[in-house]
Amino acid sequence: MMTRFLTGATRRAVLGALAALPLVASALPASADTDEIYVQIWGTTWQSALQDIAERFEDATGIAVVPVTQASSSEGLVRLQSAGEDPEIDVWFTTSSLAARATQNDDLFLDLPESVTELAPDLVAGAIAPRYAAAYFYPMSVIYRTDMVDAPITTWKDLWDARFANSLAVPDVTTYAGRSLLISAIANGGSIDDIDPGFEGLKALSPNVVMFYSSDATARQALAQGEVSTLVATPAQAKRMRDQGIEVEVATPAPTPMLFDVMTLVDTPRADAAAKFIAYVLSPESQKLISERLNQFPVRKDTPVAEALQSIKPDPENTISFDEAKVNANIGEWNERFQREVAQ
Amino acid sequence: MISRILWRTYLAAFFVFLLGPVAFIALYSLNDAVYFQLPPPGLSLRWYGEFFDSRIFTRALKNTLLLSTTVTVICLLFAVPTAHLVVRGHFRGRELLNNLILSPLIMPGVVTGIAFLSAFGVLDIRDGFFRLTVAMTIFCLPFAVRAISASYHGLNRQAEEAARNLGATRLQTWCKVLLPQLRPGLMAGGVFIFVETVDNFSINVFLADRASKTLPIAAYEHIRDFDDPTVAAMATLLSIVTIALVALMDRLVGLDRFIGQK
Amino acid sequence: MSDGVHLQDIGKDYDTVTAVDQVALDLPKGTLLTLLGPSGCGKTTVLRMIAGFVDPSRGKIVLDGTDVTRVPPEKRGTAMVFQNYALFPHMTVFDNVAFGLRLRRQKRAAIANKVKAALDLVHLADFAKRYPAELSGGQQQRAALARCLVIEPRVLLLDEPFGALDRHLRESMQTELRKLQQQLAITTVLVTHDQQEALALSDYVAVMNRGRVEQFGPPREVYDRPRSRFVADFMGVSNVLAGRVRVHGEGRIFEATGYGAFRLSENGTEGEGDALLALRPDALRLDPEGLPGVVHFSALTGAHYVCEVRLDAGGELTLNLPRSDPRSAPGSRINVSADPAEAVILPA
Amino acid sequence: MRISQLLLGFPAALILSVLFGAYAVFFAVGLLTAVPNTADVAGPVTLDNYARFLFEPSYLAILWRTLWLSTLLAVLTAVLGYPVAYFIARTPSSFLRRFMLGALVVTMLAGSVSRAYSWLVILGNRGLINSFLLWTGLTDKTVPLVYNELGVSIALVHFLLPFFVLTVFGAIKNLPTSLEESARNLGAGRARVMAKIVIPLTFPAIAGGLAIVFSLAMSAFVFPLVLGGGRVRLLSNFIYDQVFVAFDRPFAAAVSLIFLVVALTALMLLTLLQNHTRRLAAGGFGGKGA
Repeated sequence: MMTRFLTGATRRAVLGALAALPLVASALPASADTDEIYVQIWGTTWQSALQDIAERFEDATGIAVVPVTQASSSEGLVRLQSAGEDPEIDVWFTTSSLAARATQNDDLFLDLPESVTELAPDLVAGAIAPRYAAAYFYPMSVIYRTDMVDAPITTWKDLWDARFANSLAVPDVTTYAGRSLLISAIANGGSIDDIDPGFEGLKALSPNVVMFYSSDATARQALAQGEVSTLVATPAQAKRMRDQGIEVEVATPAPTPMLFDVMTLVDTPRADAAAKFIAYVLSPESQKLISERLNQFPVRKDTPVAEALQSIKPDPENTISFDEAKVNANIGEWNERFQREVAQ
Repeated sequence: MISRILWRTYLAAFFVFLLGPVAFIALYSLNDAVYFQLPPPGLSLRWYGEFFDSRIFTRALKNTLLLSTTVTVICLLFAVPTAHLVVRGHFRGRELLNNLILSPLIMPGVVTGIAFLSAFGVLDIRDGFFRLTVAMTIFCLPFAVRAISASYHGLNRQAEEAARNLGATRLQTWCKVLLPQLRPGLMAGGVFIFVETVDNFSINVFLADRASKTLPIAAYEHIRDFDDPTVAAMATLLSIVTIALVALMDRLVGLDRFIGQK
Repeated sequence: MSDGVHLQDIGKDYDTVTAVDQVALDLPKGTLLTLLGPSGCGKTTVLRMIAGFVDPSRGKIVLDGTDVTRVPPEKRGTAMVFQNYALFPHMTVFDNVAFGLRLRRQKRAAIANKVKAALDLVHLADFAKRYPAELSGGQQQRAALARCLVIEPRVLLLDEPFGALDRHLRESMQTELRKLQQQLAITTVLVTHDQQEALALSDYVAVMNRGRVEQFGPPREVYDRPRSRFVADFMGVSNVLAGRVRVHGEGRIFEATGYGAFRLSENGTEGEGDALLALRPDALRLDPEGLPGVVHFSALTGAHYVCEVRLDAGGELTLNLPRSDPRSAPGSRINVSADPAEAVILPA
Repeated sequence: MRISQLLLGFPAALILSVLFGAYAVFFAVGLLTAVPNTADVAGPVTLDNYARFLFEPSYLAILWRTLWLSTLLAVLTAVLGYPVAYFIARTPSSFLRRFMLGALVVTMLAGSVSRAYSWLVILGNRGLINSFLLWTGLTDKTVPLVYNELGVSIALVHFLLPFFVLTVFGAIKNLPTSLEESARNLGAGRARVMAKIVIPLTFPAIAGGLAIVFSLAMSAFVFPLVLGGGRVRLLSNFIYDQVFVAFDRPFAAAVSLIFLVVALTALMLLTLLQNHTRRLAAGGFGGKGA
């Protein structure tokens, strides 16, 4: 009995099925070839707004945009760097912070052509750099569930309050370019050059923190499940929560760090088409979509800000920006120190 | 009597613990909301729809099937002579060879993944599918060699002598007497390689390129980015395939007979 | 060289150990030779050398006039029944038996006929479609035999073929095998450690010890006239006494230390000096003139009692007494003498 | 014979040379330095990367933490799994045995990414466990089961159990029941038979199972990443960070080598133990070979 386990018919069926697998596989949709550009981007960002923009772009130019998703922009960068001669990515979405660092690589990145840089006067300050153009910007905000937090949050210091014991989700140092650490430094009397109070502050905050997150999705999920009541995050997250029927409020305490998510132009044979796409993202209609669908602030000065963002638009006097070069120089060390002193 | 009750309770608890997450993920995949709620607001198959509508997932599915099939075939072809050598070889260092072959089993996946990433970088090998195939073949070989060796050990060597004695050459003996008896090992090894390749994350995450992402990588990127249970639907589909494969293996070889064979 | 099996001084060394040494045997065609000996005596190695699984370190193996010493196993034309039968577990009985014929590329119809005939011969015709795991031990053994017979081998080799069978089955299988072997006149070499089996089946017996053949001859001769203490022990002689041969009157006697004197027959003994006397239990009988002693233990074995006797002189002997004889009871005083015709003198 | 062995050895030689070639390149990288903003590495050859890890107490702390947690979880897995393996091996019901083995195999083959995801929801404040605890009134506050070491450990034990049980099951199955019966017959109770007969004789398999689950726990990556809430960082995650956050592949390579040496040393100790106990166990079956 033991050995009569395959009758001829069964055997043929199994072998046939095995042989058919590659056929089935190749029958599934494959990517097309010509007039395509590849955009490496976060999946949610693509899904919320860029997908529509890309479709309009294709209608206008005939150039198809294929998304390549990245779990985080640093993972995206490593993939880009490892790909060698032809990275097969034409536009890479990343944070301005990482872009400032990565685009120093002349082999991988191109200067933006004039067709993009000439848009600078229409855009907010700092939106255009030689090698990247911001797609939108956002304040670091506090998002909280109204059913779990009774009193509104107005200052960063509120987060240290004992009423938030075991109820915060805060980005770790590698996420949002160390902004949680920098906020903590400033709220506790330090600065980017005097970072110790930042670590002291995070240590003091630690009992309130359920998770130091590195993925927006994890943080949103924790908020949705009631693991935490409050997120330190971008307004885009609030939009996604509300879309799922979860009541949240957004606060932008001062000083509010402002961040850009930017587009970089990768050195590929398709750079011309890629530059066209970057310019298209900066067009008024695209910016309007980003503001409404993604709930991030448009970089075009003339684009109206979406309804939901009106109330949280920080007063320019209350915003703060950081020297990305300093951030980049220190972030590795900050992360190790954070892991050592705060996280564990 | 009390100890008997305690013992049964323990066993039951053990299997609830074991199967809980698998069962739960199936429940989650049918949950008609982005976030899990108890009781579920309704049942739907929408996340399965999302899975098959997603270009990323269907492409990953295609990649995964192609990769698993390729790796399974290559791995078994490599494993059979290797197992023969490991079990039957007459040379010094046979035991060492066995240990070296099995060594990827104890290497942390992340280390193996980065090692291959570095090596392929030096050799300027960029093709993701090729990189995944090489890495997974090497990583899976121990499973195959182990399974086939186990079958080898269970063989009655006199049956081979009987074949020689009755007029079969070495090659004929191997094909007509040995290979058919290795089938359980080949089946089990094959199933294991297939599933391991479908499932591997920590090595493939470093080696996949844009075009060759497999399901676990797509799943990981999805859960880092999205909050919906599309991945639960994917996991449930994979579990169903796994259960079917295990059931097939049980029917063909007999699970209890195969596992733990010396 | 004539037909049959001829082993010319073959030997086998493993590293420094000599497993088989200087074995020379000539077996006429159509006869059955038993290699008999304790485990580890080299008998299986000899069998495997004939089959070609072990390369001899020395000597030549000639089968039916052909030197096959360096011929691979599949070209020797031998067929072996293995100790555990070694049936192919993934094939039916029919396929197992057909295996050798298929390798010889015989026609389908011819194969079917021959397999059927072979299965008929071993009474397995109804089991052709079964798998080995579905057969009893005796059936497996017969299937293995059929598998060998069907290819009409030059030599049939049997490695402890009855070892795994229970006693009743073993005896009937032995008879069946011997009948088949004689009917087909097939040259056969059988390995066993069971002297009963060797005696019952063989035309020739070779008793092996430590890689050497201690004695070779027809079973009766080996049984009646063991030529060494080892052979005597192995053939079931339980009384081996030390002492010396002396001329006494017209004949000779054996003076056994601690026993007394035993009369010897005229043929087979010459000279005087230290020697051993081998007496199987059947050779001893009650005799008022014999050596006195007391039965101190007895056990019924069927037809008779095996009794242990402690002689007044100190030595002990084992003898058989009829079931009906009351003197077999422990405590009985008896007198024992040996039949001179059955007393065997061995070198000291 | 020789030539055929060489031919048969070709696939193994190919595989091993690629594998160890890859490791050699990787470890050579550990002696170099990353070129900023690229994936390139450059000389001069230096041991700095090794020194940087070995002389930094907080890095070493990650190594110890990983070792300690792996040891703890391996032992816990063995304690939880062994009785189940025994039951499966000895139950008279073929259905039960096959069901349990099937459940173990299916669990073993269920993906780690999706399982981590599943635990995230099960263990959460509003997950199944906490809902149950609150409902029964066993606690009046939710118990933090996830985003901490406990959550990672629960998921890891779940991940490791099938590997251990399936490894040990074979050894118990192959142990003749007559040994246990004779011990019972000689007056030993159930527990005593377990302690004096079954466990000692299957110890080589237990050591083997421990080795497997230990090395799997040592290389845990996905579970700490997804379930740790940024608070549980094991060595694999540290290495990952060096590649993806610090973009320092040479340092990652150096740490990997150190990691590997430590893991191999630990496993070697287990193998020694296994060989030692195997001799003991083999002694128990003396004379069976004849």
